[in-house]
Amino acid sequence: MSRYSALALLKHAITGRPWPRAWRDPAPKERYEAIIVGGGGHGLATAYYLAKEFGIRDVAVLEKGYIGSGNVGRNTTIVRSNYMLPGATEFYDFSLKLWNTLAHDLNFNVMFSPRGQILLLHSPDALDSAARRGNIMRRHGIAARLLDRAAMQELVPHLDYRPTARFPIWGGLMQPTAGTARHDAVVWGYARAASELGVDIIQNCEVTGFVRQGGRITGVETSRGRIMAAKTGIAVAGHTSRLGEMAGLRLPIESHLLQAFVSEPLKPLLDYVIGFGGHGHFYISQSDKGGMVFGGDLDMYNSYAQRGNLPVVRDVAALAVSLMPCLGRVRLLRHWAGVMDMTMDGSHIISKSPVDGLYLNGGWCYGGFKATPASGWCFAHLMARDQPDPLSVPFSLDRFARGAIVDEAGSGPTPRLH
Amino acid sequence: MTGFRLKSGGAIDRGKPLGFSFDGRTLHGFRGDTLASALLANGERLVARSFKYHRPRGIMSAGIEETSALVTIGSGARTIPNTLASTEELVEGLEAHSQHCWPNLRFDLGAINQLSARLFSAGFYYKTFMGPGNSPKSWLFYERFIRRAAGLGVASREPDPDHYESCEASCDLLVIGAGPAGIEAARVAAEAGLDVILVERDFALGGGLLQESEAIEGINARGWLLTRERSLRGASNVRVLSRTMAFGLYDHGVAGLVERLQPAAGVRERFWIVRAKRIVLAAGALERPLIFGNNDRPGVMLTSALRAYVNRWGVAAGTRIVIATNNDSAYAAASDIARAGIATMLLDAREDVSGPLPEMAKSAGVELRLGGVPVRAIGRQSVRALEVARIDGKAGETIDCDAMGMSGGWSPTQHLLSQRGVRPVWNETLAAFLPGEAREPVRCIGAATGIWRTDDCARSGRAAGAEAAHALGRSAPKEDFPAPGGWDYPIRPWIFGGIKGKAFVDIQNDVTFGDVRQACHEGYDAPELLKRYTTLGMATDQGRTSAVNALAVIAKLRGGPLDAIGTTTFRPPFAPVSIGALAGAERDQHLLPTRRSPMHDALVTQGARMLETGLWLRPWFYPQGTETVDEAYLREMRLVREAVGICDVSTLGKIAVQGPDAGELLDRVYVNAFKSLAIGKARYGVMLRDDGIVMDDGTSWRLGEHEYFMTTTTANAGKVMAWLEELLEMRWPDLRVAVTSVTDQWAGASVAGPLARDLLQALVADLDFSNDAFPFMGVREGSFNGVPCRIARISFSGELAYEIYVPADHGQELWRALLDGATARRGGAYGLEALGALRIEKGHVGGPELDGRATLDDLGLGRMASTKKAFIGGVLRTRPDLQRKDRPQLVGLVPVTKGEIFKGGSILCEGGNETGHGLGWVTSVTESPSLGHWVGIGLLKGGLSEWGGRTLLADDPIRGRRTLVKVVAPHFLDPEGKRLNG
Amino acid sequence: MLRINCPFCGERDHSEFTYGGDANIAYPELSAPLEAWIEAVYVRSNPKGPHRERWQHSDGCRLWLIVERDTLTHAITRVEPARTAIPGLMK
Amino acid sequence: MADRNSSLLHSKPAPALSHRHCAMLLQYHAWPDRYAEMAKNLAMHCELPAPPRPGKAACGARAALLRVHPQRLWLLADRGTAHDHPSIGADTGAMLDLSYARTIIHVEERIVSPLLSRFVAVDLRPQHFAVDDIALTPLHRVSVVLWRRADGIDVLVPRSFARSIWDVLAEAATRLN
Repeated sequence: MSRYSALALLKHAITGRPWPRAWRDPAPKERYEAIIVGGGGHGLATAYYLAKEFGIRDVAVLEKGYIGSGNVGRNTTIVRSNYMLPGATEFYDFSLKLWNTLAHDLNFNVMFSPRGQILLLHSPDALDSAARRGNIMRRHGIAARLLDRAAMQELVPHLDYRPTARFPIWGGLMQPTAGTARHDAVVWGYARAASELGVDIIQNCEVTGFVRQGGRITGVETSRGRIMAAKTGIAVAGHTSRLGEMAGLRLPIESHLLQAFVSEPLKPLLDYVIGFGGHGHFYISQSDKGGMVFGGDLDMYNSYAQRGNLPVVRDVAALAVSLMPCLGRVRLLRHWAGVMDMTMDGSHIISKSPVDGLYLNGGWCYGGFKATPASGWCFAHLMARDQPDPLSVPFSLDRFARGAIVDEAGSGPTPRLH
Repeated sequence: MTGFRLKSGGAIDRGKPLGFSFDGRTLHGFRGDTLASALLANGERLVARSFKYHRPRGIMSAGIEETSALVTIGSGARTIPNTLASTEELVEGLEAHSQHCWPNLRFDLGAINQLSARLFSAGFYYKTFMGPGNSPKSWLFYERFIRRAAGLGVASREPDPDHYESCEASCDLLVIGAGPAGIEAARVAAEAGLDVILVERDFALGGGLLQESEAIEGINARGWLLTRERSLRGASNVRVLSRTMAFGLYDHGVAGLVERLQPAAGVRERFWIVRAKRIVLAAGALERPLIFGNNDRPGVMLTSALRAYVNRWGVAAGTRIVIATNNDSAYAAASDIARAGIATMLLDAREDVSGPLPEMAKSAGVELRLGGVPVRAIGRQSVRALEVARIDGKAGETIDCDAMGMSGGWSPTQHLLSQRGVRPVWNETLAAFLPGEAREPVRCIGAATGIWRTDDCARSGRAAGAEAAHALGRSAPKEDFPAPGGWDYPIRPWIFGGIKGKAFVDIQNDVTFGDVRQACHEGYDAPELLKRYTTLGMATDQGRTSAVNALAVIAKLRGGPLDAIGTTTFRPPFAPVSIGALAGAERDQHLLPTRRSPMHDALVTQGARMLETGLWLRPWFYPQGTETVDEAYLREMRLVREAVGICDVSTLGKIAVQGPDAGELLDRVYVNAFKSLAIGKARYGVMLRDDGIVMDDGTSWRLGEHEYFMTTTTANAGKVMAWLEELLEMRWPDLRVAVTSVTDQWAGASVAGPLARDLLQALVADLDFSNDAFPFMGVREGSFNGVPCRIARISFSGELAYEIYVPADHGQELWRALLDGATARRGGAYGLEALGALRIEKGHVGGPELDGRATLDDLGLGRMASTKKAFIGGVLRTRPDLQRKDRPQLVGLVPVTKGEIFKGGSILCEGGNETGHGLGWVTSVTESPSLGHWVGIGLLKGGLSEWGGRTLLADDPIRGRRTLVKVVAPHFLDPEGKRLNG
Repeated sequence: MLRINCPFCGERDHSEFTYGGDANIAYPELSAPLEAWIEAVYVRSNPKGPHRERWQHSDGCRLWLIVERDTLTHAITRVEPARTAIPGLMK
Repeated sequence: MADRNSSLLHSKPAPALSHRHCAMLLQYHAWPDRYAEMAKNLAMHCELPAPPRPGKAACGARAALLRVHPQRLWLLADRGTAHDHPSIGADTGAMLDLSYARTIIHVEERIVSPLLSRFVAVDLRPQHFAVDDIALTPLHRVSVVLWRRADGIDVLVPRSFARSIWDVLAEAATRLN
């Protein structure tokens, strides 16, 4: 692998020598030790950690289209670990730790930018419930600050502090170590590093069925032929139910649309990631290119369409200008949608499936991006050792039957409300 | 001079001069100008700097496809960055500024980036900025500089002072684009009686006709347009919206449009949401640039733009113009330009063009060179000459010029169709993507389908108009859709041979031919990967002119056919739209509606400090003098405990449950029994979700054999109402029950305290409030001031208490009577804060405990669950993890040291064990004036049975507080209920 | 925007309705075995393609409707009231 | 008996908007098999030839009937009390007094289209929404009933939202003026 560095960049500039491929483009082999279905962030991260941490290098990642064509390239790039419930706090904390060194580990600048994330608080009660969250974070060594109105005004001056504001800002809960990362770079960085370790990344390879021997899954049928493997993991955000169905599984998941929005590029306007949850849902940050990147609620009906509808566009725009009134004249450049696996408790699933040889990674709702490194790590652990990492024990598939639900929103078995 | 206004011609009004400014210089244009045409007329060539290299940029186009001329309009709170000069209508006093340059446009220090261009190759930032060290701090450091260097214009920091509004509309046929095709489609459909909306982005109708010099269907183009426009605007069933951009097509025939209004309207923009039975897309086609060295220099323009400036705006972009083409369309353009008296040379890459086409150009005075291609533009801040080569690769010559046109073929505009998921189909002959088949009633026509002749465009419009009429049951003369094409000679696309220097594929984002080549080498060779890696197509023009050229470059590099590569998907909006417009008028204080209690005005008059909870404005506390909330709520609590307090509870959810099966419904919904409840009695009930988690609590009153009055928490009123309806409609359709929200029908007040009985007895004389006649949980109907009222003896505060309801219009009257009565008894009003504190003292659960995760047992309410009947959630609550003994359960907490404070959100743990999740958390706290110390309730693993009497730490690191607390039963005051029954 | 043709109110924007999920779920008796309740409350077919689903016209007549809609194209092929007694009352 | 205090008592006057007084709003809900009979009786009581069909109102001599649900009719009267109107037994259905639960905002015909198209997605142009047509739809996110009268449109708003709806309509109406 040609190492990336400022010096290498300079050398290439001077010599004009072309850069080599970032990841190899091999033809699929007939058999691998392990197959990961889904060349998104989670699938590629799983392959990378299988090779790097668990010594399994005979791995293929099968991607229906081009790598990163799913949700990893469609999200609003927020990375945070402000989770409150047992299991979730530890998992996302671990993920954030991996984020911190990810660029270095992958030798690929994923632009993880922990510039700080602030959840807006709009009532005295909200301050108390935020305090609980903040306390849990602090007790796990995760930085957290409770900000009052004056501190908010100083940090984020362009929010609406006027007396006419519909939802007056009482304060904020800040995670100074949260931020954003360049989503596509995460895909490419994992792909390049995994490929270097021997992982075959097979693009344009759609899985059309599973090969079964006895009760076991021993491989997959694909648009590029049959590929065998002792272990098959699926990491196909949004489409977990579809792959599950091929294996005869019925899962606690509904697929929903989440839209995302980006404005034209502007000179720096917003230094933090801002979240609003109250009457509606809204989050916004500014990308390095200058676009205001924002989003809101789900479209609220099952869908695989990757395109959303106007009601959410209006709601999100109304919240945008109501929270940040200078955005009125800023123009929306593009909006799109991703298909989210929404589970029945709003938490993900990293689990053995009821079918031998098949492992599940899915149900990320709309929090999958920040989980990418920990998800890959834990899934690799599960596939390599056939035992869950302690961090993924709470996220097994059987938790619903046991009643061990992890419901951060407290909204119950209604997936669209999480 | 590099640009000037012609003496005559164009659709501008030379009698209406307009003053405007660019970078502080005052300039003049005319009504009918765009900012771009006026700048060109004033000889302004350099108007912007590019995104990455800060290269000088001019005006490239005459429309929405502009890649280069981005300026900032206005100043202060009305600043609008990143505006296309080519579509900005000139108005008197328009203020334009260059952007993304420092110290100024002509001398921009950022241009130094060009020196390191080889370093700044595609995706260079992914390869560096990672060290020193492996922490993200390094990137945070570099990022600051990168962020400042990136971005284009500067947005205002001030609130947008303008108004926006939305407009909901429906129609039979929505026609998008008012060129010859769209106009004819609208006309034919309207004549057949359809309700039509015709939308045009430009301030003038006509589309391509506006720059057309030839006749349409034998009539002078301008005359044709005038007649058509007049009849469309005069038709009662046609709405013509100019200055309106259709930015998105959504499901089921819904389109989003943004209309720009004139200042007199008092509204800046209007957001139209149109529901159309059918849609016709007539958005025309866009000319593609050619890829050659320095193809971004000011003065290098699309040929169609040069023609438009001459024909529509009477502006010559230069005095010596060279036009490079690979297709027929440039001949008419060159001829028009030459006819305007400008020295014009036409350089056609094709060698075999003969007959009427070249003859026409020559007779117009065009100097024609066949078989020549551009290699490199010469000049820095403006093009001075063009280096050309022979198509066969032989070196050519350098031609002096001060403006240049390029015509690389045409791309039909199908963004809106692409938004619908319709894949375009590549047509090799026309070198264009043509619309694929739509499964919805959306029809593309005109140049948007690759029809190049104006007459054919009009014909396709009539065919589409008739088609729409027929589909909706009207009659119209049938017409066939003409075939695409219409050139005499085939286009010769994709000439990359002799490129010298930086040749831009995506001009706005500074992505060069070399960048694309490099990305493909690195494996980013799928269109979407290329786009994401190089940012090609991600600029404000979203790849309008670059997307097809990029595919051609990939095809050349990969050596396959262009249509095997795939395409990127266009997403809404078609062109950027302001967020303010999308928000419309329902923003700021009108973001959401507000709910007011029937007593609202009386409360405000009285001085209540209001707080919004779940859209309701509710009295938080009633400050006396300069009291803070913390002072006021303690005083208000004392009023209740010592005399009588009154509280507005109109916001509680109220549901009339009527019918022979009303009791059965409640029995199934609540964990406890209601069918057996006696008439004239109320009962506290808890309902679960299907999954066995507590949903809500409240009291239900039995008013009659077939009638219950259910109350819910304020927060869950809507949810419970919808839940009952869902159960009745989806699961138990046989139950004869009607449920109706009566929240708005009644005004209610809680009257609590030792003197509550005394107070109510004085106001409601026809009822006997004595303990025997009106026992705890009794319900009575009486009259207050001649108005019927209903009263239940229920208590949230633990005091002798009643809830009294009167019809809403009498709420204020009731409130004033209660307030007078309470005041006379040394009592008074209490607000939300005191309400919450009173219930904490009694250990009643509220919002913080009903968090959507707690079970009945967690809240200490397990004994309420009936064993005699089945109820919702009854099965799933038995799941093993919901039955564990170590689940967090409701406990009371008091500080070990009396004077100490602890707060909600503190974590309960054993001392010395101050990491992790601990044993539980504090949900609600209050200072208790009755007890003289703070009390709280919380959820604690193992609950009272494990921790009763023991000491724990309430750990609150985020507020820097640590308090030792003792675990006690969650009833701090009057656990025997003496006051309640008093 | 989805346009749902409410049998009582006519065609309306989907934002007037509340989505209620898969209509093929048969909720068991209140005292049915645990497994039956787990299946009904937690397991979803989640098809890509035709889907029978429940919507309440919550900002209109408040009827619950069964809508057949394709989850990939969003095309709606059928809308009917959830309760069989309702169509007979549309006079 | 004391005077009624409208929810719009202290709202600012606005062009072309007014508060329409309605003394009585009774909801009649019938069990499915009894609806036809109940509707017929109510129509007779109101001296109407037939009860209103879905999406319709009918103004009779004593009162108007609005068809707001397959099983429901709303009876509106300008004066009187519930005693002036029929009651129904539990074997037929249930009757409920909602006289205080709704506030009626009247929008004058001249600004119906420009004003309400800002807020309501239903096509209210006269050819699509004629006199005595009703529509149940949200207005500024609140479920309302719109009723086309000869002189404009009556908007039946839940009482607690009435001031807020009035304010948002008034602001837009003032701008239109």
